[in-house]
Amino acid sequence: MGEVSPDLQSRVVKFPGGGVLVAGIDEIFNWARSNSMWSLTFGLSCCAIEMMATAASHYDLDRFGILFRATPRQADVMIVAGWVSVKMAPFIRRLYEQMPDPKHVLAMGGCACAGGPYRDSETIVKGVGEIVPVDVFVYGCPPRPENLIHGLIKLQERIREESILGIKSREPITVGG
Amino acid sequence: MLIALIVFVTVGVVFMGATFLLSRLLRPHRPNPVKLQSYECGPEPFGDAWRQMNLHYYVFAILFVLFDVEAAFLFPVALALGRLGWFAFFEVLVFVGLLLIGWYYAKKVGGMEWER
Amino acid sequence: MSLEPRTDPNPPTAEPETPAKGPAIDAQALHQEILDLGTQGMVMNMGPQHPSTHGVLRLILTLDGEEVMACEPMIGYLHRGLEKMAERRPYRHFLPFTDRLDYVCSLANNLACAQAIERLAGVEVPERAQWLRVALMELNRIASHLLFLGTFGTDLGATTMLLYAFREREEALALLEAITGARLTYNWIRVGGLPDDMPENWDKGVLAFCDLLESRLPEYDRLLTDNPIFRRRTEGVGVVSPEDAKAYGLTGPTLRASGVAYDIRRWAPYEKYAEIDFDVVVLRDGDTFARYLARRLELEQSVRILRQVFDKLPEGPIASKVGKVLKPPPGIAFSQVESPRGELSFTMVSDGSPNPVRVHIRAPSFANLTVLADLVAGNKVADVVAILGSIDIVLGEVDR
Amino acid sequence: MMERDFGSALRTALAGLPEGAVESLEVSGSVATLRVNLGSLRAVLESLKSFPEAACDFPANLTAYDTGEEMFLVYRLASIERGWQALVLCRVDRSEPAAPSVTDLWPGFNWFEREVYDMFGVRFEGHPDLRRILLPDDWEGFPFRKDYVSRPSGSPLRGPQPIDRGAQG
Repeated sequence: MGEVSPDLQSRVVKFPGGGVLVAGIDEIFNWARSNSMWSLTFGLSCCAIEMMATAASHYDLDRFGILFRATPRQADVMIVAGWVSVKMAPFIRRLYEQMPDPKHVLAMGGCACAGGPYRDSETIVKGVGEIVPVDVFVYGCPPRPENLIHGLIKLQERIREESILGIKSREPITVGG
Repeated sequence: MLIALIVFVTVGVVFMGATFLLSRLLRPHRPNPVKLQSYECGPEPFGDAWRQMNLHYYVFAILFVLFDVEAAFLFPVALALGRLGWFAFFEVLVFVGLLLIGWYYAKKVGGMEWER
Repeated sequence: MSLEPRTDPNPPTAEPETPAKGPAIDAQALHQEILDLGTQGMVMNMGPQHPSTHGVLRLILTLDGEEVMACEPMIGYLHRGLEKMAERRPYRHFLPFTDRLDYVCSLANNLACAQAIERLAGVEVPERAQWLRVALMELNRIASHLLFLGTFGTDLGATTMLLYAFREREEALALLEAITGARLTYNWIRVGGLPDDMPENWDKGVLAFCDLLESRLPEYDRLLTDNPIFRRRTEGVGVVSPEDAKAYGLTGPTLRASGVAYDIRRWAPYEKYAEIDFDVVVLRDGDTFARYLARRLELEQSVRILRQVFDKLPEGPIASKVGKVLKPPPGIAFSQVESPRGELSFTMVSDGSPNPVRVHIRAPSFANLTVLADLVAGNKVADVVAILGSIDIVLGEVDR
Repeated sequence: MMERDFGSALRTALAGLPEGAVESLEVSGSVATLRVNLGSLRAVLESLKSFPEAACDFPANLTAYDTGEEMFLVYRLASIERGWQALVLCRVDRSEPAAPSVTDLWPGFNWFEREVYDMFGVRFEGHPDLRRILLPDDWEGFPFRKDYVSRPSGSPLRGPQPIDRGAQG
């Protein structure tokens, strides 16, 4: 999550009791942000079909507050579902840039995480981690809806630990296939 | 009576001011050139939107606003119709009737159809 | 190319002349004069990341206000060079990759690839395996058409349809998972038959699903088919005449909606389709609504086929013996399978070595997409979404 | 019955062509395989399309394959009413591959020809808009040719990695 505007950051930490104030605000912000992770509909291929099945009536992502927004301007999470080709890579980078902070990326499926079965293909980028910083890797080909929901819950927990003062350590979480 | 007015105005201003100030302070602020570009489904946007638009959009927009505001007026009347009695009911009918004439004219002139 | 733009079912009546009283301004001329102010066309991207492009298809639209003057589809954003990768592997190692072509109906790809190898190498498939393959095909077709109903409804704003259609699709996926073990990428057809037999009373599960689906079809009709807004947006939009449909190489429901009876299951029957009694859904008007209705009616045909398969399912082996290393004789062979999107055909060339010289995949979505550019010109922007949705493309098989 | 009248219909359809046009013609089931030399490819395809008996008006498939020594174009045309198909094979010079475009006969082949150009480099004369369709426009070389050398890509994460298990077979 991005740092707060510079002028506030410096003053609030030195302010006696500032820490408590920030923690209070963190609590509220993280509670709101983790329970309303709007995700950018960014279905590339087969994992997108599984993502739709997860979002539909049987597995239902709405109960987690996860809504699919078509425009990056209103999205917090970018779920990259599918293999990433060299021709598509610059657009993924641009879409990631155009998402407002705080933003996260969940790489869904073996192809998005590490290139999947296409090791010897000329036009496939071996993992979206090379284009955008990824928070959660969900393996599987395609990962079952339960795996995806597990990955999303892990992402919610990570958002709860964040602070508006700055991002803590961010090594990615991996959810098994 | 004056006090109520003053309280009302100050609460309004304070509430508005506070939310804007707080959000300006607490929201992350990390602009970068690509983020400020216009979003066009991924690729580089072609040209810009400052072009001569077709005038028909204006007709559509005005018609929409007109009937939207009409609907907005009907809500309070619908809620309070029980207490207002028959006179108000006929008054609303006249109001809606006038707008219907306008709607009919627009339909006849072809304002509703998008044709080149 | 005589694709006439949208034929408005009720053309606007003649302009009324202005009322006599009042200043003698001629509203007609004024109206026309305003329209002729000359507006520049605007080039716009309906780009790879768009809710209704079913994946990563990019359309560069030249718009004049609401009307589309020209449209240029750009594809290749999911291109992996799968056919080149096939040349680096033995024949049967390529089968798992075929699931990722048309990933909404993977079994059709598995069958097309296995069938091409069987025709090349002359491998026989036992009776029981052929019957089970037909059952798997039709179940997968139902799941694919349900997904089409859901996404097509959402494209046009009827989002409830997605939730209804996916509810039944989960049942179908559960059944397919019971026999193949996977929800989407089955890889369940081998050269020479199937890897394993069906679990017991799987057929009862499928028949129960058929009854459930048939009881739910009226709900879909209430939601979409008889929905006046849906009909108003799809009838008369993007009409394709039979000659144009054939000339553009369209196949599947997109072609049959224009009145051409070309269904590989009846035209060049494979597996056991010759012995199954079903009728090919052929409609006439060739507009977006006809393409939707063709797929909606095919659901009933698939249910009818599934019921016949389990009456005639014989006992017997599930796969025929195929050697450890498969070296087909030199030559060329092609397979034809009716996937939910159209004629899916694998063309394979072999020179006797374990690896194929060439594997070409004729994807129905790739052929059906060629008509989009001419179909869309002249319509409105909102119709682009309807027409694109009605062709029902999957970008995995367009880009390969 | 089926084969006889399909074969005879084809022979009468191709009768008007010069001697060496059709090198070989065999019919098996409802599929006829013709080997045609490049010079008269366009004429053969036109006659196949226009001849009422063998009206192959449906463009089923167009592709190419490269065996390392020679390159072939494969056309598959179907006649929906009669229920038969014609597979037309035509050898193309590997170093300078070029062929007449048939987009005006069957608009459906427009993208197929662009894909064959994109992957094999076969230049189709008369094609309205011959450019790459699947690969990025700045891609050098034609990947499906046997002599195509995979470009060494900058970072390890891009470009083909060698397959470790012995899949070469």
